[in-house]
Amino acid sequence: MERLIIKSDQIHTWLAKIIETVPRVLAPVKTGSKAEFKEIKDAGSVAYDVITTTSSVKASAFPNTETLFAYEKQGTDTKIYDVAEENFLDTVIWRARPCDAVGFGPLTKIFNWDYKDKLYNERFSRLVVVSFACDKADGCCFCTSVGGGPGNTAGSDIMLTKINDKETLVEVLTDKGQKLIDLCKDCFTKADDSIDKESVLAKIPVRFTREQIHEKLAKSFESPIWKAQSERCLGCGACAFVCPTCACFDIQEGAHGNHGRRVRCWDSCGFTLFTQHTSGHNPRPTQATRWRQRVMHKFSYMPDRLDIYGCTGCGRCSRACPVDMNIAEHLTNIANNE
Amino acid sequence: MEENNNNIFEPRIIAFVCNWCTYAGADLTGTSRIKYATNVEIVRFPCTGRIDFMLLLKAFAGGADGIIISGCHPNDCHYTSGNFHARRRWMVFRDMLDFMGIDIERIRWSWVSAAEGAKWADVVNDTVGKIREMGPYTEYKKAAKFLEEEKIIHE
Amino acid sequence: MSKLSEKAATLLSEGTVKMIIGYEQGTERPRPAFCHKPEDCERLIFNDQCSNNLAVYLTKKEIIGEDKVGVVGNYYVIKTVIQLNRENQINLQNLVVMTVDGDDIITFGSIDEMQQYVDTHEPVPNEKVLAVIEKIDKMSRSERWDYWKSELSKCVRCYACRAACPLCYCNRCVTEVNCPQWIEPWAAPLSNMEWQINRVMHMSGRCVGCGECAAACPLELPIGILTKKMGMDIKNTFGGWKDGSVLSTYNVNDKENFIK
Amino acid sequence: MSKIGVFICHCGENISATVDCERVAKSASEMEGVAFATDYKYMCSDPGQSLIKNAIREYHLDGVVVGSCSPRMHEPTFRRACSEAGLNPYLCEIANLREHVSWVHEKSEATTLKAIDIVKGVVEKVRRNKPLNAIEVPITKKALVIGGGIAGIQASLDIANCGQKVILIEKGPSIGGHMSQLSETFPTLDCSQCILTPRMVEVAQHPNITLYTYAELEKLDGFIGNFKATIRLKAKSVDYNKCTGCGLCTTKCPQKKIPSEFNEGLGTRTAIFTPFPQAVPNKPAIDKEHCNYYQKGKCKVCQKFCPTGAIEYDKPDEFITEDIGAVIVTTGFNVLKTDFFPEYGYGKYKDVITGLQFERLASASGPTLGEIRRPSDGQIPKKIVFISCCGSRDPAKGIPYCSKICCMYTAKHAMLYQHKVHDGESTIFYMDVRAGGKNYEEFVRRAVEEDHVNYVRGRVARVYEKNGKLIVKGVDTLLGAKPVEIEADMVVLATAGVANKGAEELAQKMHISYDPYHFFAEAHPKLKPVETNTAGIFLAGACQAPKDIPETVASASGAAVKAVSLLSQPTLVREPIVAVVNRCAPPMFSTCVGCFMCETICPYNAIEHEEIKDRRTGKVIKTVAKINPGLCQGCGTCVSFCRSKSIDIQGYTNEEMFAEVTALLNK
Repeated sequence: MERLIIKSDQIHTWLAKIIETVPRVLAPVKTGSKAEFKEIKDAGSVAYDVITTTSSVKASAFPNTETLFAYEKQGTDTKIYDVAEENFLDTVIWRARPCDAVGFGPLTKIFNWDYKDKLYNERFSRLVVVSFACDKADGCCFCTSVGGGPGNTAGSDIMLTKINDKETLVEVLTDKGQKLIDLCKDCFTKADDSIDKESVLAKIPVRFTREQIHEKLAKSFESPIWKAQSERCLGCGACAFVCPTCACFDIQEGAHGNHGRRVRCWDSCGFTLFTQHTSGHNPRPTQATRWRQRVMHKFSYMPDRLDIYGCTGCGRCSRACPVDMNIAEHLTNIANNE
Repeated sequence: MEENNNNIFEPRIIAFVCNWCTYAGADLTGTSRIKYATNVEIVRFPCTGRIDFMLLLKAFAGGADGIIISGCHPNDCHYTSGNFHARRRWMVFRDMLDFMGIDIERIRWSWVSAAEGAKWADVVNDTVGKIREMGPYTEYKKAAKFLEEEKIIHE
Repeated sequence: MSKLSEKAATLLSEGTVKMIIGYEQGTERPRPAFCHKPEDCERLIFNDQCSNNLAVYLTKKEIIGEDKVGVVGNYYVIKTVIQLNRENQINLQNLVVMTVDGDDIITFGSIDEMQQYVDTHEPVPNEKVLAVIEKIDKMSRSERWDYWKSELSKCVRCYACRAACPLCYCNRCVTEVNCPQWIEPWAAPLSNMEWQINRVMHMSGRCVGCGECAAACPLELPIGILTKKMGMDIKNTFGGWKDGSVLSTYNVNDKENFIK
Repeated sequence: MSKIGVFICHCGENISATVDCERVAKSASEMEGVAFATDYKYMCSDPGQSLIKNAIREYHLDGVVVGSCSPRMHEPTFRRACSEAGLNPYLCEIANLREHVSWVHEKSEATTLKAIDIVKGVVEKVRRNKPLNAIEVPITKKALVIGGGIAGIQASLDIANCGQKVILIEKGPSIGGHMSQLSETFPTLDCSQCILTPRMVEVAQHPNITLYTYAELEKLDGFIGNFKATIRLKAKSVDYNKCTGCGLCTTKCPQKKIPSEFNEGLGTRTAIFTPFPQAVPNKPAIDKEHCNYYQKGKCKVCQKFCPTGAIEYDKPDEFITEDIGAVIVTTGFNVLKTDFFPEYGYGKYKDVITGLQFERLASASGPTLGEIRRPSDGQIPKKIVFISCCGSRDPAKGIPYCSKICCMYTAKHAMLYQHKVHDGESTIFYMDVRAGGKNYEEFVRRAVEEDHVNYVRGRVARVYEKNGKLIVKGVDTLLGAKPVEIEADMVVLATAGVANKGAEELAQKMHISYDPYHFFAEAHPKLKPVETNTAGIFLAGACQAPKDIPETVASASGAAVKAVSLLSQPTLVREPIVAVVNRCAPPMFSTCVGCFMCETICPYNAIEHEEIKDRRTGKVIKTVAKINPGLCQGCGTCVSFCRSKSIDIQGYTNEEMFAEVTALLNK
């Protein structure tokens, strides 16, 4: 791992070079009062002043809607067309947050649990994540409570930390990251060992620990807390759709006469229909049980089965929720629940 | 079949008609041997009230360049009020489509009675002519074929 | 303890209702609150920021159960209760509907009283929404198409708009019907538009105009514009509507200049 | 995987002349789910139907598509054939390749491609069709006949004589209709009243017939076998239970100069009146518009003189509702008045009269007791001109059709005139003489040859008055358009037969269709001449189009048989094209949320509330909509209105229609 310094005004030059070289660069772009990751063609269009985007960057490896294969019926035969992964674009994710980058960890584990998901892996292998450490946080941020932090480098290929107005620390974390540095070698100088990244990072209090939650959940399945917390939950899929680690999907058929496509699209455990059986039975019949599933999945089932927690503390679900289901608040309550 | 040998655009038009008036009217066009353009294919419904607005959108999505909706004249509905309810539905629907930039000029609304065989031929020819002038409804078809836009499939 | 909290606590302690649905302070703005015990009521607040349409909970059996509940809602909650009652979705016997007007807590004794309140307390229209509608109206048709196609292409189909709408109470939404698949269930420009067209058509004449669909959208898509515009069109075309749905009624003299 | 059979009919050459039927069949055989496809010259013929039946058995078909003429033509034929081969008839559908393709397009590639597309659409629909079973509903064994003219009388008697109950309503004070006004009838010259009045009396006395005069249909709800008729009994101001029909009141009434409708304005009547001596019922009613009491508040002479105290003023109209199984509409027609004709003096010349007025002059019971006298001065006209086709066959007048009866009655009028005025001279201006009918042509020849009626082929341009004579100016086209001018004493116009005033409203009340001239429309001009498009409602007589008496009576008997054949069935078997609210597994039971906004949509009040209860506790879990299949007529408006798609309509389901529409467009 190499520590470099880039002059703040050189960042633009470097990014411009990246845009010129890499087929696709995704970065936060302003949309109204918020921001979203979008493909940029101009280094000037990046929204640096937002804490996070509304949606996570997971769609770059796990699109909202993606074709699994196409088919065409020809008489009694059916011809199958597979997805041509070689057409997937090499992509730089610019100005991800540490909580975005770390989200690819759980996602990758989910998609390689037993079946190795080729499409996800192919897309993911083409990603280079350039994160920016956080100097600001809002009331929804709680990365420090789930093992992350504003300067956490896990999952990033490069991490930038603005040390002062003039200088930015560049931590080159992987070979992929190094290749981006090589595009514009002149922009970088060696960083002094004395530069203290921690001092410029946002201060985010630790409210609980993942282990605490994990432990509490083991005996909370029948707790009334689920009903109490979920009463206001409307059962929409906003939290799951903006989440960097939610990976539930539905498989659908786009059939048009003799041809069609099989499609994978996002789904949410918050929807009533998610577990509805054809028989009419629904094993998670109420929003309370669905809310419990969401928390249990991220803080109990995933660590047990995949050895990783399903939450990065980005707080996106809290921001997106129409009725302010603040997950940090709820988790704190769970941690303190007797 | 979007273009014939003479490179004239041949629009595809779906007609949604009620069984009692316009379908019978179109039958009369046939029995009267009045000729009209081949571009329109008729789907029979019991009543204009039965025509789901989503079917119109599905027709466009499926590649229709134009749509004809026709039923009984006011007060002539076989079921008394199906056409009145349909008319209201279309009023709201048209406003909404127009606001969203969907081309309502491509939808022809008409009342054709069982006695108006000649009118049916006129409605068809007139609509075909108009849609031919407007050209294919490319933008809608393109939006419908969102998945196919991605060139990620190999054989 | 505020007057509101006191009133709510009294209703609970006297056993008049088993639950009070109101507002409490949330992370950044007020959010729905559910009080089961008198002491819960201390949290209750009521101010201009209280925008959630609490009527959305009144059709959820798992929330309101079989018992009598109280709701302290804003103008739109009252308006929605009237509409829900028209649509046979609530049992007024099991409902205490309240609002706060200045220092007073108003308890409605009947639908008529609610109607009277609604008729006399109409909030000022949202200028921003009107301005966007005006802007879109001035566009050419293809500009409008491009605008909506680009806006609605962002939709991820989380259905927060549907979930937040108190009148989207269907057990099964049209988007969940798959025989036939009226609307493709994955996020795509056209199916997103079709979903919104369906939403608007289904709301026509019923929408109370609370704007919660738009407020709920995590992506801030201008979907509230669609329902608002529909409401305006209906008012222009039919001169307002009293009995709930314009689409389940008709007038022999409805204008039909578009039918040739 | 479905096994659909596709059968493409050439219809002789009607389809195959422009559509390549063989190719359509070949394309169909390649469509998904099609197990068998063929083409044949006449699919509706016996061998054609056998072909279908055999294919159903041989290929175990589970659906049939016939590409042929319109389903309105042979759908029942082919469905029956399928049924005979053991296939549910509703799994058979028609692709309309004749009326919608071959007859409207030239022979071309596009025409054949369109035929293939239409077949594909229907195949996709049939693949999703479900077997349906006919619905049985009870029948109210009672017919309603509207209109008490000869058609209504004949229909009522025929039904009543079959042992079924009849309610006959007549808007005027007596039954009898136009026939009771006629003098003598062609071609036999027997007295109209003599043959009619016994029938009128029979109606009044028949135990199976309930007669309401002065009564109109207010509302008709329900459907075949189960109508509910609301009848307005207009106040007669006379209590018929007390009135003996002595007629004293009519002699005492001070209002004596009211133009008599029965006499077509050529005579007068009183305000309390019986329209004519043989009226049935032979009891008077008060015409409020002319009654002194009703107009000025005093008089009450009739009440004073009435020996039984039957006069009852200020009684409001009454409404009764009757359950009805079948309806026969026999509301008749009218003739244009002379004022419709500016060229003949806008009705201002008193001696220019209509044929119907001439009937009254020629009638022994008429104002002149059968003597032909001019309305103006009572003189016997020595020269009389009859003008046929007044209005009729004149698109410029808005009446392009032939009124059918005028040629015959004009010949009759001229004959009657010649028989009564031996030194008279009669001339008939005609366009063509249409005397099709038994003994009709002979009758006209008799007028010419035996009674020396002068027939002039040509139209009359003008009639005007000069020195007390009516100058009739016309041309004789058989003499090379030679101008003809006749100084006549009287002119009789054979004015066009037109629909009754208010026919349109009545049709709308009953939901039956009418033609551009407001005559009621039959379901099929040849094969269903007495049926309407609304099941259970039949037509007879001149409310359909002008008809003569034999034709009217024949159609009345025809309609009566239709009604009786309906009423004599134990139950009615109906097409199962009805809406259905879905049911699904608990805990949802139905996707219907019970908003009941569909209730106001339904024109037939077919949507009911159904409480779904817990089986053990009996507690209501959910209230959902339910369609009464007896009331539902299958319009499907509720289906496309329902937001959650919880209602569907059998035979036109969402899945079927969706598949058909998308299949037309899909490759």
